[in-house]
Parts: sequence; structure tokens; C-alpha cells
Amino acid sequence: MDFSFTTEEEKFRDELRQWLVDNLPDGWLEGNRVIPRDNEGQRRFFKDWQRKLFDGGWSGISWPKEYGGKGASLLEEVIYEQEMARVKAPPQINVIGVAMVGPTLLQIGTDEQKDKYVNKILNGEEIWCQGYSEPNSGSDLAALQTSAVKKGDKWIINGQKIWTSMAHLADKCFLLARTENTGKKHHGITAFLVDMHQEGVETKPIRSIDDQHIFNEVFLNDAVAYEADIVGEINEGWKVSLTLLSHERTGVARQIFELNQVFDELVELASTLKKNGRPLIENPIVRQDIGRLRAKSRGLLLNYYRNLTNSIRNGYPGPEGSMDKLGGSELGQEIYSYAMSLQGSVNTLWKEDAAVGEEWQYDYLRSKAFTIEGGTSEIQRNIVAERILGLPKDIKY
Amino acid sequence: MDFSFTTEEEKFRDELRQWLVDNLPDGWLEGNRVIPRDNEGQRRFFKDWQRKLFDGGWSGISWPKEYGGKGASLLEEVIYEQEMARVKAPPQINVIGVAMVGPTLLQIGTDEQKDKYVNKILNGEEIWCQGYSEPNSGSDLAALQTSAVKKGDKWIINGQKIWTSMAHLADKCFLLARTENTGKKHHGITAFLVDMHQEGVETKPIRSIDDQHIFNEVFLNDAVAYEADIVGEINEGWKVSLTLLSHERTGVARQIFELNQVFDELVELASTLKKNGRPLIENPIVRQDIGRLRAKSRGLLLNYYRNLTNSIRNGYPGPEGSMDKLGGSELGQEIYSYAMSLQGSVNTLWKEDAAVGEEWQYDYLRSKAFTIEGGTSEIQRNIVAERILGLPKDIKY
Amino acid sequence: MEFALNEEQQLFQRQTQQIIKSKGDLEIPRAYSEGKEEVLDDLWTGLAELGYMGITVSESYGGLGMGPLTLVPILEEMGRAVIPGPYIETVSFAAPLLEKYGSTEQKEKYLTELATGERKFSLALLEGNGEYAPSNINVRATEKGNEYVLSGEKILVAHADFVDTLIVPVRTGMSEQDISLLLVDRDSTTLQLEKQISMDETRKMVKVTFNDVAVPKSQLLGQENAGWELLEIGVRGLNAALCSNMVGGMERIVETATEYANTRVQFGQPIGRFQAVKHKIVEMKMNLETGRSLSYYAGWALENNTEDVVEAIAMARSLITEAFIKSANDNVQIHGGMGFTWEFDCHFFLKRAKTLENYLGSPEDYREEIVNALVSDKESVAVGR
Amino acid sequence: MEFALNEEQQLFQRQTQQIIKSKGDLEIPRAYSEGKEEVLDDLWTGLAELGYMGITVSESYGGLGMGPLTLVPILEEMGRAVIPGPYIETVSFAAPLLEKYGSTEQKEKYLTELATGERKFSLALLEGNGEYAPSNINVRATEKGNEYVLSGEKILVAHADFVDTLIVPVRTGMSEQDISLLLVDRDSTTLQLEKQISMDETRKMVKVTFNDVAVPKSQLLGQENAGWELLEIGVRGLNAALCSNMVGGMERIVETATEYANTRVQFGQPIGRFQAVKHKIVEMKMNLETGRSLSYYAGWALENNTEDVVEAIAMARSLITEAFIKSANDNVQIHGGMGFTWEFDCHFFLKRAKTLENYLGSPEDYREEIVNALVSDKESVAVGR
Repeated sequence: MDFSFTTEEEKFRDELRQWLVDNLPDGWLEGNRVIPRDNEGQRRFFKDWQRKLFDGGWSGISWPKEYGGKGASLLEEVIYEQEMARVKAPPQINVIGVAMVGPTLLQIGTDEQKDKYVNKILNGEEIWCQGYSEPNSGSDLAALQTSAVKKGDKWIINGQKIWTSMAHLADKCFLLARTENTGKKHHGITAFLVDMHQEGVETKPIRSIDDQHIFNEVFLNDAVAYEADIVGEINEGWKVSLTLLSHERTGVARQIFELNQVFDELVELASTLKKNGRPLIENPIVRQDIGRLRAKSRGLLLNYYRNLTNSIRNGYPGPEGSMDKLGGSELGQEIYSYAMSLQGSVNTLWKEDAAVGEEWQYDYLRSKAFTIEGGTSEIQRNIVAERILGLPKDIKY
Repeated sequence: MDFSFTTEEEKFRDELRQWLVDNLPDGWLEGNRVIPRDNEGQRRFFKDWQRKLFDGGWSGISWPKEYGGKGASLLEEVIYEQEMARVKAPPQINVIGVAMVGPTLLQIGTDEQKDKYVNKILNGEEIWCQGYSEPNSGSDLAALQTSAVKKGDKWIINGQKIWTSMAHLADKCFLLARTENTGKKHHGITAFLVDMHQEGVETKPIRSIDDQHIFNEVFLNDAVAYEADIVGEINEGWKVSLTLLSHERTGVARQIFELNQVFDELVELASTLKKNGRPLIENPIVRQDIGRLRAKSRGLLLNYYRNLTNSIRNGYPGPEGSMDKLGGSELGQEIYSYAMSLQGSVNTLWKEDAAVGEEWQYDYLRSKAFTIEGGTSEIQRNIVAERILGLPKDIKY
Repeated sequence: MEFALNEEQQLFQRQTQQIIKSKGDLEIPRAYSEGKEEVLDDLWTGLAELGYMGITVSESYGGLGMGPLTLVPILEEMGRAVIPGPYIETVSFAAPLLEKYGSTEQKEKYLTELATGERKFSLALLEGNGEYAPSNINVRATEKGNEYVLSGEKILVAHADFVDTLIVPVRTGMSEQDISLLLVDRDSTTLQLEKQISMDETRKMVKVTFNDVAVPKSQLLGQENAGWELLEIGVRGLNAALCSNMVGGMERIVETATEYANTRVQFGQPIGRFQAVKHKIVEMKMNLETGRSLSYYAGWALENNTEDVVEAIAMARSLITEAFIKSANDNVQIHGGMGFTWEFDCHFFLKRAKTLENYLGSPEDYREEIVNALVSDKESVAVGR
Repeated sequence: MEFALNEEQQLFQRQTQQIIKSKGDLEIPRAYSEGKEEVLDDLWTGLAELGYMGITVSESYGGLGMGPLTLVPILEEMGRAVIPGPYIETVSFAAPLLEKYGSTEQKEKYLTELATGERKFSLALLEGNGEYAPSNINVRATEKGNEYVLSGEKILVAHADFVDTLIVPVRTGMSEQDISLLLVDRDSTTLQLEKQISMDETRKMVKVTFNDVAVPKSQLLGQENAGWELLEIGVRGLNAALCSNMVGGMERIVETATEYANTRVQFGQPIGRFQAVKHKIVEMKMNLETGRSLSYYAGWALENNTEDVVEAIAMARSLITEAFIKSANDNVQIHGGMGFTWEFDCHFFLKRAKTLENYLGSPEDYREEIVNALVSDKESVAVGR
């Protein structure tokens, strides 16, 4: 066992650290992390950041160098996530494009697709979103009903997507639609690259419980795609979507790193806030809670490193990523909820009136989605049970 | 709302209290509660107690007076359970006979059956056990495979029962066997009254994790019963078994009362045992645990009273008994487990070497069966879900 | 031995249900939180007309003269719809305190107006970091002739802008417990009110600033420097009421989760068929019924002023507060993505539950209170054993 | 960056697995607890022949000179079969303490014999109410010429009847921490041993009474009155070892629960198809892997004597202790009635887990230790961040 990094890896880290110092928005490192709330401001902010990352060579770090990437190793990618988590860097708006669509096109896209899209993904010229979930297919993703019907050289797409992150800022959508109805739900799905700026595509914001707008409904009314916009084989979109997923190399790494950071902030909170005139951290009951959360946070982090080591040894990631996701999402909820508890009755104050720091209330509410998005905890448990432990599948109804 | 009892009810309580003072085994009230460990000693102890109860009129208190019962009301029965719990009275060895078989025979038995069995149940002359569970039918009780085949005027019974409490001390068995195999598992079961002292019946003890022998396997090899031993209709034994269950009027009352008592002992324990030279009860963390258990114990008790009130108002008990069972069994495990925790490292010592009181170790281990026997917690949850909340049944496979 | 609502209480329950339904049910908190504050006036008027404000006011002042148990079903129904407004503060806190400790003049004026619904009350208690402790009362009342002059700041005053009178614990002496309760009428004083953005937008939170506000000494409720004790007695009623209110919320959660689980189909099955969902709802139901039993008992203990009343309320408050949070959380999970939307109602319960977590004490504080009571008096009382 | 067993460690794991299987696997604790104590001799001899006793003994005394990480897979395997015997006390406690603090003569004698398996060790620490605290050390060692004369009583001495030497913390001075460690050889002293009936019959518990037992001063381990500090250092190794041992138990539980859930049929289905069972096993698995990660890390921290070693062990110990109990409980539940029988193996794990709960400190104590470490040194160490 060895927790050290090679000199080269540490050099990679140092470079990134320095770059972040030089390039993060003003005041960001000091904790003044403000992102505009309006669509236009947000778009500009995120696009600027995406562009900076690209210019610095820090967008698509795992991409081959010939496409503008850094060709980073898996461990370098992990270091990248560590450092980004450490400074709570702004999200990469084009994460879908950079982490999944781009690599997928590089792997199985046509030459035209590569020419047309890949560069614009990395430099952030075109923002991508992902059209998977539908109102009636959430956990049961393969039950999707959005249809694409061929008419001449066009595919006419009708249906509705939901939970499409950043759709309101996106230019393109990696969309799954049903092109054949054979009764086998995993067959007959096709992956399309769809232009978001066309008449047949309408985006409607979803206001979430934290009063934010990240998710959207996307309505497709005779939206159009062309033969050239199909990724992989017709009717084999399910496989393509799995290819896409396989490019998610670092899994929930960033979240896990962030959580360990948030834990430190939690300790800070408990050291600062007082009850009966004494810092909370001196309260034996609080100490128990914090000790428990500490062991869990570290355990989660160490689990991640163990799974990472296995991925490196085997050359591919195993289903253990589901355990990271399950553990991370639930611990995240626990930590944010506890941070609210520590704040006492003023925990009800939020936004500009927040008593301690408005991020706590936002993060608390945001955390409620952790165990739903990207596969619910119930689905993750089934994956662990069936794929890791070999327990029976739920009845196929 | 009203937590008081009528003068008559209080008189009933006083009588019973006095009777217990006069009749409990020597030293019992002072906490010297010893039950012989050997079969013969146990049989004698339990039979003596059963006889005393009968002579005092305290066996079968809900039975009609003409059959030697007390014709007690439901509330008197509850008072009975309260008082028995208060002194931790020895179990009534013939509880199956008195609480279930007797009342069932009185309700649907033939005249001969009543003549032959009922009196001997109450006076403890004949001890009854219940032959329900089988190795392959535990939670899925109706899947039982023990068969009874008619040969002349005899029914020949073959198969195996398991978890038969007190079978090693029993004279008779209320046994379910399959008399027809129609594919519908709830049909084709018949209820028999089987003599335990016959060649075809062999009883094998089950040693349980608490090093006790209460449960048994019962092997039936060409055991014999007669037409006259059938209760209710042939093939309608499932219905008969439900009739039997309906006579369990006070549900888990005794356990719930006992738990509230054990909670008091837990507080006593925490007040007596010390760590760092201070009574545990002064430790803020212990106080949290105890406060939590207190609220739960009281909640459980109050739930029971609420369900009881509904039973009295409606004239029959609802499925809420499943909630009492579920809550009581899990809280019981929690309390006994916590009592072990409080004892520190010496909690490992048991039997005559027990550091605090040997009942704690026995009860801790015994409590592991609470959530299994009489319908597992998983089954209780399904009952609550399906019968109280109206959620879908598990797929019928 | 009877442990259930009686017929009269059940009648109140049905009636409350009807009123709330007729006023829009869960649309009430939705409209209110979107700024349509007139729904609150409308509801208040409706309830007042039916005599709901005077339930705990004695008949001589125009009330019904009932005890806190009568409020239980009403408060549950309000909790079911996350109803905004100072009903609890007025009826479960101010009314009993005034009955018990008000001067004849105070009773005459305040209780009569309270009973008709003309006068609404709130509690202006918390300051600074929001801790519920005598040492945290720093709004000073300086004697000046026949008046107290108040200066300082109260926070998290529920619906201060909607009510007519605030009950304000103020510091009137040097030692920690030298606190007095004052009745501060908004129409005869100049208070600075400032809305505080609250996560639970159905309970409007207001910061109230006192800039040398003069209050006649006749507005003193009870004795000078005896305010903390009175407050604690008042808070008992408030807590019992909050418990019933939360129980109502839990009940609604169980219902909506069950309904959603019965109708939402995934993998060709209503999701309620999956034990992961099914048994989660069972857990909610178990907590609901245990919580309800404890809240009934707290109400009963309060009504009968039993020896174990403090413990009874502490048991209810500690268990229900946590169970409500858990249920509200699990309800979001069961609703999946939809539970995360503003459009669905799940978040009303989630926010109400979490923001009540530490209001007037944390679950830990109340557990400590249970044990305090237990150790000082080990005999079980009340529940016949 | 590599966080996994290396090849050598994996080799040890496979080898241990083979030995234990060949000796009867879970039949070993079963036979032992039924009084067939010879299985322990047999196993001990087998392990000694393969050099297992000297793994942590330096090469100059005939050992392999490895660190505690090498023991991790071995201890896990032993935990998988709830193996009885003083392996942990000998190899993870006595050996490193002797290496670090033994005199040359002590090392020469004890380490050499330990490495060959000739000499087995146990820790005679607890007294009275079993509390692990310096104030609870009351076995007195009175100086008499070149000897200490011991009187008093130790309890819960694991396998005292099977070992050759006891490491005994004794009181040698007046102030609380005036404790010294003595090496007490059974063959040169007269100790009274009395078996104590233990719920976990796979760890034989013995009461050891010292009736004026004379021990030469040369048997002092480390400095006089410095014993508590040494003991705490020794207990670190012991705790890390217990953690690995418990992780092995948890792993076996997950395996057997999975196997049972895959084969036991009710309602026409393997019960593992029901999410109530299925997800319970997933929870076990999650706890197992988190526990394992923490125990690996504890071993690594110990081997490298990192700054956070105390915290690392406390994290592992607190989480694993509780997770083991939970898993062992749930395992009984999943096995239904069969889990409640003596015949099935479930109870071995249940009893081992519960009786280790407070051994050398409770989970609460270890959590307190975590926070102590955290607050005194807020910087994250070791895990590269």
C-alpha cells in the first residue's frame, strides 16, 4: 500500500494548482464564489470558464493530445478531480460534451461527426446536454418512448425528455429515441445528435426545491435529425449509451473529495458555533456525531481509492462504482443535514439572510437529489446485489 | 381520553395481585426466578404452575364461566397481562391450549371434542403444542407439505414440523396437514388433533443460540389420527387456523408491558453501573440513548392502548396488531442489546458467571428470535403495507 | 380506559378538514409562499367565524373553554396542509398564558378580542444566534416612570407582520433569569419589521427591532422578573401544539407517498410493489402512529396537568421532530425526481420539518429533559400500571 | 498510489485460507466451544510450522521482520472462521511490544521462542468491572528485593490457560498512571486460573488470581511506572488486528447470507429476490467494504507510524465494531429460524461481535478519540490531498 504520487503526478498537480490560482474568477479562492443567477449571465460565466479551461489545456484532460486534450492517465485525472474539489471550482458547463459525448464520438463516431463536433466541444463553442430520462422512464430508462421516424432523409423526433441538465444553455443534445418497437425494450433505441436551436425543440425550466434552475423539460415536436446525426448503429442506441457511460472514468470522485472537504468545514462550523456559551465541538453528543461522520467520510474516500486501485490493476472499472455512488450520495445528505442541525433555529434563514453561510441551505436542499439522480439509491442497491453479490434479479415482470 | 379503569376492573386487578403474592413460587417476587433446566423438572414446574392458575381461576380467564373460565372482558384480559408482566410470572405452559385450541374447539369443535379436551386444557392435564411450521414453510406457511392420507378410519400423517414450542412437554398437537393437493396452496389443508404419545411421533430438541431448549422438531412417520380428530371441515384447515388466531385477543400486550418494565430496569442499570467513577446515567451520550428508548417504549405502549380502544369500539381487532408486533419485537431487541452495551467488556460473561445478572445475556440472545417467530418483521411489514396502507401485494409468483 | 379522540374531537377534525379543503388545501401554503398573503386573511376569517380562535378561551370571555386536547385534531388537520399563520402562537400559547397569568384588564381586552379572531398573537422570543435560553434574552426593558423602554432586536418572529400583539420576553434585571413578559401591541407602538427569508416560506419570519419603544407597565404579563418561568409554561402548550401539527404533516406524507407508490409505474409495476419502497412507507406509518400516540398523550397530560407533563411533551417533541424530518426526506425519495421539484408539494413538508428541528430546543435537548424527569421521579405515572 | 493488498500479502491470504480449510474451517470454533480444545493446539502447531508466529518478529530473532500490514489478510482469514486462540495477543500485541521495549535478554528469550511458536502470550489487563482505564489497575506489585510480589485479580484474560506468558499491567506507584508491565511466565509462577463462562465460547475467558506471586524485576517490560503508555501503544496493534479479524467475520457473514438468500425458497422464490432481504445484504456489503478500507488504512498507518495513526485506528475500531454487530444481527434475521439455532454458525459471529463491543473501549470512546485527534490537529495527513 502506498498513498504517494510519483514526481510526475505531483508536477501535474502543481501545474494545475498554479493554473487555478491564476485563472479562477476573482475572489473565488477566498470563498467569494458567485455565479450569476440569470440565464444570460450564467451562460456567459460558464462559457468563459469553459474557454479558460480549454485555453489552459485543462478541458478534456483525458482526451488524446491530437484533439487538444492532455492525454492524462487515470491517476492524473483523479488528481485533477482532487484539485478541482479542493478549490470548489465552477462546474464545467460542457461536462456532458467533454466527459462523454466527445470521447464517444472519438471512439465510434464517423469522421464527419468528429470533424463537425469534437473541437467545438472542447473549446466550449457548443454546449451539450443529454436527452435520456422521460416522464415515464426514470429508473426504468429503457422504457423510453420518444420516437424517431424516418421520413425521406430526415428523422422526425417526437416526445418529451425531462431532467435535462443545462438544456436551457445547450446547443446540442445527445438524445436517445425509439426507432423500432419490437417489445424488447433495450432494442430499437437509437442515439441521435440533435440541434437544440430548431423549431421542434422547446425547453421548459424545472424549478427545483432549492429554488434553482438546472434541470429542464425538453419537448420534441417534429424535431429533425439527419442520418449523419446517428451515433453507432440504428436500433443499437442502448449499447451506444453504455459506451458513453464507460467514459465516465473517475465516477463520483469529485463528490467524494468534496465531501471530505465539506466535512472539514463542518468541524469548523462546530468549532465556531456556540450553545450555552460553549463551542458545539465541546459537546460530547456533537463529538459523537462528528466522529461517526469522520469515520464514514474517510471510509468512503478510502473505498474509492481501493476501487481505483482495482480499476488500474484490471484496466477497467468494476461495478463497485455503484458502491461509491450509493455511499457518497447518502453520506452527502447526512453531512449537509447535520450541518443544518448544528446551526440551531436560525437554520431556517437562507439566501441573503442566511445566518452562517447561504451555501449550507442550498447544499442541504440540493443534496436531496443526490440519491435520485444518476440512478436512485434503490437502483444502486440492486446493482450491488445483482452484479457484485450475485443475488437474484428483481422479477422481470 | 381516559387512562383510568373502572372500580370493577381495579377490583379484578387487586384480586389478581393478591393471588400472585400468595401463589407465585417462593422467592419469585423477590427476583429469585429459577426454572429447572431439565425436562422432567421443567415439566413438573410448569404443570404445577398451570394447575395453580387453574385452581385459582386464573387460567383461561377469557373462557366462559361454564367451562371453568372467568369470562373476563377484553380490558380485564389486558389487566391480567399487565399484572403478569409486572411480576414476570412464569409462562403458562399450556398457552397454546388455553389461548387458542380451547376457544377454537368451543367455537367450532364437535361435542365429543369439547368433552374430551376442553377441561383437560384448562386444568393443565393435557399440554398442547401447535404443529404449523415446517422446514420449507416458515414465512410461507401455506406451503406446508406434511401429508395426511386416509386409510380406512385412520388418517396416516407423514412429514416434519419444526419450531414446535414445548413439543417435548406436550401431550397433544394442533396440527395442520395437507389432505389434498390442488395446486392452490391455501386449499387442501386440514386441522388435526394429534396425540403426541404415539409411536409415529418423534420429537427432537432444537438447541437455540441462548443454549435453551424450547423449540423442537417433530417427525411424523405414519402417525395416526382419526376422523373424530379433525377440526372443522376437511381441506378447510387454513380457515380453521385463522379462527384459531382470532382468539389471540391481547396480541403482544404482555411483551409490550414487559418491555416498559425492562426499560425501568435499564435505567436502574445505568444508575448503578459506573464508568470513570461516575454512574452511566450521568453520561450525556447515555442519556440520549435512554431518552430515545424511553420515548419509543412509551410510544409503543400508547400505540397499544390506542389499538385496544379501537378494538373495543369496533368489537374486533384490526390489522394494527401487526404494528404492535413489529414495533415491540424490534424495540425489544434494541433495549436488550443496549443493556448489554451498558455493561461494558464484562457483558461477555453469562450464566452463573454473569457480571450483572444472568437474565440480561439470556434475554439478549433470546430477543434475536423476536423478529422471526410469529411472523418475521418482513412479513409484518408486508401486512402493514398491504392491509393497512393498501399498497400492492408482492407479486404472487 | 379509552385512548382515542372522542366524538366532539372527531367532529372538529371533520369540520377543519372541510374548511381547509374548501379554502384550497395545499394550495394555501403554495399561494402564501408565492406572495399571495391574502389567503391567510381569508382562512383566518373563516376559522374565526366558526369560533376556532376561542376554543381555549374561557366562556366568560366569549370562548369555548376547552382544553388543549380539543386542539389536537384541528392542529393535525392544519399540519396536513402545511397551513401558514399564527394559529398555534395565538391559541396554544397566548390564550392559555393570558388565562392563567393575565390581569383582569388584560384578560378583558385581549382574550375577548382573541376569541373573536380580531386579535392575533405571536411570540417574539429569539435573538442573536437563535438559542432558546434565558442568557440569550438581551432586549432590554428600562423602567421610565410608568413605562418600559425597549431596545434591541428579536429574530424569527413568526408572522409578526400579520399579528396584532407580540408577547416579548425582555430583560428587566441583572441576573440571568430576570426576564419579564410584555404584551406589545403593534398599533400603539412603532416597531421596525423586516422580513427574513425563510427556507420554510409558509412560516413568515420577521426581524423585529425595538428602538426605544415605550410600553406601559400595565402591559406586563405576570410578575416582573418571573417571565422565564411563565414562558416555559407557555412553551409547553406551544410544543404540544407543534407536535400535533407535525403529526398531521406526517400523516399527509404517508398518504401521498402511498398514493404515488400505487400509481407511479416503473418496470411495468407500481413502485409500491418493490419492498424498498413499500417498507419505507411502512416505516413512515410506524413513526406516524407512534408520534400520534405520543402527541395525544402530551395533550392529555397538558390538559390534566399531570405530574409527567414535561416528560410527556419532551417525549413527543423529540421523537416527532426527528420522525417528521425522516418521513419528509423519504417522501422526496419515493417521489423520485418529481419530489425534487417546486411544483410538487413534497418540499413544503421537508422545509417545515427541517426548520422546526431546533425551534425552541433540539431533539437532544428534549431527550435530556426526558431523562431529567425520569431520574428525578422514577415512578411511572398516569398510564395505569 | 496503490491501496490494496500486494502480491505477497495475497499469497499469505490464500495460504491461510488453505490451512484453515484443511483444519476444518468453522468446525474449529465449533469443536473448541464444545470442549475439544485440542483443535487449538493442532492449529497453532500448523501455523507455527509455516512461520506464522514470527511474522512480526525481526529476522535476528528468527522472524520474518514484517509489519502489521502483512498480518491483515491472515487476521481476516482467521476472522472468517471465528478462530479461537491467542494469535492476536501474541503476534499483534506481545511481539511488537517486546521488539520495541524489551531488554536484550527479554528479546533473546521471548522473541526467539515466540517466533517458533513455542511461547504464546496473552494480556492480563482488565479487573473489576472490566473498564479499560489506568484507575482500574489495582493488581499491586510490591517491591521485595529483586522481585515484585503481585496480588490481586485479573479478569477476561483470553486463553490464559493456553498461553505461556502473560503481559500484566500492575500498579507500582501511588499516582494514577504509576503502572508497569510485567512479563509473568506461567511455568515459573503459581497462578490461580479459573474459567469464566463467556457468551463467545470461542474466546476462552479466564480469571487469573495472583496470591503473592513473586516475579523477578528483570521481568519488567520497559521502565517502571511507564507501563500505561506502553500498554496504549501495544493496544494500538491489538486494535488494528481486531479490526482485520472482525472484517473477516463480516466478509464471511456477507457470503453466507448471500448463499442462504440464493438457496432458501419461500413463496416460490429464493428469498434474496425480495428487496427487504436483498438490500439488507447490500448494507452489510457496504459496511464490510468501508470497514475493510478503514482497517487497511489503520494497518498502513501503524506500519508507517504516521501522525494520524491513533485516529486511523479509532476510526476503524469504532465503525467496524458497530458494523460487525449489525451484520451479525441481520445475518440471524436473514437465516430466519435457522439463524436462531446452535446448529447453524450465525451465533458464533453474533456472540463474537457483541462481546467485542466494549473490549478495550466502546465505540463511543473511540469516536471521542477521533475527534480529539481531529481537533488537536486539523490538517489532513497521509491520504494525499
